[in-house]
Amino acid sequence: MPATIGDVVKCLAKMCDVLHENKEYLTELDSAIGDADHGTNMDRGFQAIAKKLPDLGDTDIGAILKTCGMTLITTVGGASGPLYGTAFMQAGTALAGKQELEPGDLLVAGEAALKGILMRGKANLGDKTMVDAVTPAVDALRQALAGGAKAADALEQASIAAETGMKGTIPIQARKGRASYLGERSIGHQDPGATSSFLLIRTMAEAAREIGF
Amino acid sequence: MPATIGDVVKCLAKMCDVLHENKEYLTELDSAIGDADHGTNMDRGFQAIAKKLPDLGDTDIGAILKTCGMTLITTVGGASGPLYGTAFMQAGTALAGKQELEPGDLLVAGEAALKGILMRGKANLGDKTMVDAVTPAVDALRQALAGGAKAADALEQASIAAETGMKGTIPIQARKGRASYLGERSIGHQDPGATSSFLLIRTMAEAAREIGF
Amino acid sequence: MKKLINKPENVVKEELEGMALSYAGMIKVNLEPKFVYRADAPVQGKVALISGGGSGHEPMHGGFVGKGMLDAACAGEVFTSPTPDQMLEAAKKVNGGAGILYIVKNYTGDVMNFEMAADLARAEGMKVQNILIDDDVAVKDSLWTAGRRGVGATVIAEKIAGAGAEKGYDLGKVADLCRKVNANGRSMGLALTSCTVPAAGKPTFELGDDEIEMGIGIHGEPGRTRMKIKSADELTEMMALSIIEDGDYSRTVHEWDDKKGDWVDVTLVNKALKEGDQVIAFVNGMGGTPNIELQIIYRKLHEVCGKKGLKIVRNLVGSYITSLEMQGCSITLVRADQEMVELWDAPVKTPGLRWGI
Amino acid sequence: MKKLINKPENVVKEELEGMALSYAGMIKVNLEPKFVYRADAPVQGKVALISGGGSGHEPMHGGFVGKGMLDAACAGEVFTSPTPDQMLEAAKKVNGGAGILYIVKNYTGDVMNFEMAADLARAEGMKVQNILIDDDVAVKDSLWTAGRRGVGATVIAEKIAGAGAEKGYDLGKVADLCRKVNANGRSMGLALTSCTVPAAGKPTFELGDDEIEMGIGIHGEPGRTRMKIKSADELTEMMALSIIEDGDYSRTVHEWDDKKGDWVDVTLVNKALKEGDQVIAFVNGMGGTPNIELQIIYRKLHEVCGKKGLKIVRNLVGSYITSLEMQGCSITLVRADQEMVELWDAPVKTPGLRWGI
Ligand SMILES: Nc1ncnc2c1ncn2[C@@H]1O[C@H](COP(=O)(O)OP(=O)(O)O)[C@@H](O)[C@H]1O
Ligand SMILES: Nc1ncnc2c1ncn2[C@@H]1O[C@H](COP(=O)(O)OP(=O)(O)O)[C@@H](O)[C@H]1O
Ligand SMILES: [Mg+2]
Ligand SMILES: [Mg+2]
Ligand SMILES: [Mg+2]
Ligand SMILES: [Mg+2]
Repeated sequence: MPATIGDVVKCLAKMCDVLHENKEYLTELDSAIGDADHGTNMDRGFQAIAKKLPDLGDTDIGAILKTCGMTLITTVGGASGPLYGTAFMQAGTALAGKQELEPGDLLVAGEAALKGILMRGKANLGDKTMVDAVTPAVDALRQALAGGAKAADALEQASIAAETGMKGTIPIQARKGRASYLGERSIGHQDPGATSSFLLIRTMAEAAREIGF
Repeated sequence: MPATIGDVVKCLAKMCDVLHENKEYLTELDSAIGDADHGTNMDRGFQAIAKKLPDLGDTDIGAILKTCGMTLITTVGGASGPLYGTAFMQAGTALAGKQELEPGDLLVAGEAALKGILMRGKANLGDKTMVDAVTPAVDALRQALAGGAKAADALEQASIAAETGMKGTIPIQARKGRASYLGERSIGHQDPGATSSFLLIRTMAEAAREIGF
Repeated sequence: MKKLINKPENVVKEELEGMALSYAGMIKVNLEPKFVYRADAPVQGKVALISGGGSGHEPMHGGFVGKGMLDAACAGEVFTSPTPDQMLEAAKKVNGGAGILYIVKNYTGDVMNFEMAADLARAEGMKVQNILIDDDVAVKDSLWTAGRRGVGATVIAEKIAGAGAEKGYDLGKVADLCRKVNANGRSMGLALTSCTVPAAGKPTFELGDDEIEMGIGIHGEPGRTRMKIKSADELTEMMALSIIEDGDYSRTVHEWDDKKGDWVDVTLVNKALKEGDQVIAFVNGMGGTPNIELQIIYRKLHEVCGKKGLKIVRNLVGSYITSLEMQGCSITLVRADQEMVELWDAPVKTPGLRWGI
Repeated sequence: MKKLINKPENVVKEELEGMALSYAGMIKVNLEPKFVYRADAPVQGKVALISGGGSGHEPMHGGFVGKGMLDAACAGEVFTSPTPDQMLEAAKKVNGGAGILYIVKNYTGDVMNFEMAADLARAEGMKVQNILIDDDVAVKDSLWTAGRRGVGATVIAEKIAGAGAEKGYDLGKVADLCRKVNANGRSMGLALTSCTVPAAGKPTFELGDDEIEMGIGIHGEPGRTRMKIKSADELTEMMALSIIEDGDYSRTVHEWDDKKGDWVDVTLVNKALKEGDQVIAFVNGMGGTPNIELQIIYRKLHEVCGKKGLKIVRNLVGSYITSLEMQGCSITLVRADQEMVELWDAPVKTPGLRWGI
């Protein structure tokens, strides 16, 4: 069954809840190698999205995602605001006009989102950023879908890959973002942005499972 | 045996040592109800005196005490500087020209010192200040000398009275000096100035005993 | 104790050496004895304003030396009144022949030392007046205490009296002006943390994680009451109301009577603030308080004053009378007439306060 | 966490409301979206300087808005870069027709948000240049990191470029001037204590009683090394030498090429300081550091510069780029030619920096 606009809105609402629950956790990760605001930043942005969600039902999925992107860009700030904002904007552009989603649309959106993040932040894989979670997730999604998996299963694979990617940020040294100033002292800490990326992807997988996508 | 200039200088040197040893203690008392500097203040002044002592031998006792007073006035500052400075100045004036001291001279000097403190600080007995230690000490000295005691014994009595006076500052509320701002919260703390006064008087008693005055 | 210092006993000397270098052209520094003075002192024919007090309250007082404010400031050890010889030498250095005004914060040590200094300066033929600043409403009465402490009103008094002196007012008039600022000024402060006196090496007092000292002194003297912390708005309202609702305050001070040639007791009364008054409002940080918090406090103070019918005609927000690294703040309100406001606006060029030049 | 605030999420808004009241006449405040701008904006025909960044660094940047310095400053949440819409609206408000210079401290978030803002402003027909400030020598290389952070040189750049704009320099010339200050500026900082981000509620990091972070960032990012505290003289020398002995620093930055109509990568080189150079020396307090300590540091810095053959021609000592209540300091040296010194001396009238008017 394709995912409807309502399903997408429900999934976004879930993302808002999950980031709210993980606000302190993300900020704590950012205290260790950053400036102790990633949780507050993400929560501020997604709470702003949560406020807008009720009014978004009668547009299209592309427009909804663009609104989310614009909201993130204008409320989050910091590094994560433009990065996630651009990701959502690009995903929205990729899904312009859609009233419902087929599994393949997920990949289109995911690839666009990742491209947006890379274009904006110019990070490479292994720089200890959100890219380290999103890149393997998109790869896993691609592979799973190519293998004929249904959306929920493909997203499950993506979520597992994102988690692995996130954990993979622990032993490495940051080369982008604020954590890079720490040099070797950044080793041993999990990247906050990779963590929020994993949380968002896991939430998508859970939402897909619930709606039977 | 009357006390010589050398004895007076020795006694002053001992005072410098005693205040140096009690520097932290006096500052701690001042932390509780003042501004945490009484020990540092007294030590700074008496260390300045200590530096001058070697050169004071060939004047007279009055001049020596005046030099001490002037040194305290120009190095201590705060409330205790003018108070102790004036006390030494007045004692010095009272003993002007003396090459040696009879027991009775102690009383003359003590009364002059107390008068100086009262004139300068206008405190009353029971205001929780150094006056509460010095006043009973001078009274005890007067009584003991009137009863025919020798100097060391009379100073011993003065020291005991000063100690009692000092301890008597604990249960009362300050009405003069910085501690008075605390109102009832000053109750239960021993006055730092009364404590330094007691230490000086006890040192005099010990010095008198040692030199057989 | 973690501080950016060398030896505790050299803190004041090295600070003054730093100031001599960083503010060359504005001020000069004398090290033996210690005082800061205007680079162009003595200004002939001008009343010379001298203040001073313990160090640790920077920029007060050395940072207020310069055109339009103080002629000299005597720096004591940290939180310890300076000594009469400093005050005398400062007077000699800046004496322009029109007399000396010693501006003295009301603390036992400062009062005694400045009185001795005034006697010495007069013995050298100078005309001298001592004016006390005693504006801290945390100290309720003067009968049972050493009287109200001098805090925030000091900055306002030094600025306004300094402008008066610069304008050519004579000693009597400058002294009156200074007395007037004080008579119209009231302050209240609080602390979130203690400060640490360098020579003492540990915090003067300890506060719980949720406690503050209301009515703190600027030397880390504990306040009148220890209480649970509240929101900035609530604390601001408490401080503001304790100032605004404070009644008339009367006390006896020691002033020099030139005709009698002696010190006399004078009874002074500060009239309570009332609706319709115009005020200069001053929100002061204690040294460790971020500007961001001071602005939050000013915002609420403005509201409370408005509600109480006080009109803020000028303001000052920043850390001007500090207690080393203490976190906390104080509020000062000074009722100001037209002359005072004009003198407040007059140009001033000091390390700590500067406008118009 | 003990702070004089109300709700953490309202800190920035209430601070701006306080500033609007306390500095009325100098600045105005826009709350939706948040920025501070010159009371007399737009100044027709003048290049408009806009900066901004996370809050918590006060007086930077809002305190540097006014005649002779910034036209507008965008305030982000505490330690969080502001957003492109703030920067765009600020540009619209202060645009005097001669172009917009965005002065951007080199942090990933600031860089990305200001680039987006520049694109948006250009889409609205404005001429825009973004100049990066990246002066923090604590960050060694740019290949393995996000590049050197923008710290103390920001104040100097905003003052000097602001004076150039006030003098009528065109956008290209003001941008060159700003780039030049940065190319000649180097900074190094340390922290004795952590700060506490209001929304986080607890200190960003913990330090032992005898430890400091050398090479601290202004957002409480841990420094490069944690070490035992030393005397002020030793620490000052360490910081000063890490600046003075820093070699040429080269890196690639993104700048807008007006001819190409696109962003281009430009390689910039900061030449190492050398004997005989004239410098502006800036000792900055991190928010919780008493003035007295900053002067002790300046005293030693003066000596070290002297020994190394650097001549301090101007100085600034005070807390201008803070990290909330953090105790610590930073040193900035900017090699300055005659033009830069004259522009430094030019009148400035902002809440945080004022002279000559
Ligand atoms: N250049 C970049 N590319 C991709 N992600 C980045 C980049 N720089 C930083 N990030 C991500 O942003 C996260 C930090 O976000 P946040 O704390 O909200 O912003 P800031 O660092 O400005 O405080 C990092 O953990 C990292 O995953
Ligand atoms: N008016 C006064 N008369 C007599 N003694 C006083 C008076 N005021 C203060 N003192 C004494 O001075 C002591 C404090 O001295 P010190 O701490 O050196 O000065 P300060 O209070 O200026 O810091 C008090 O403990 C008290 O004994
Ligand atoms: Mg962060
Ligand atoms: Mg004391
Ligand atoms: Mg003292
Ligand atoms: Mg941030």
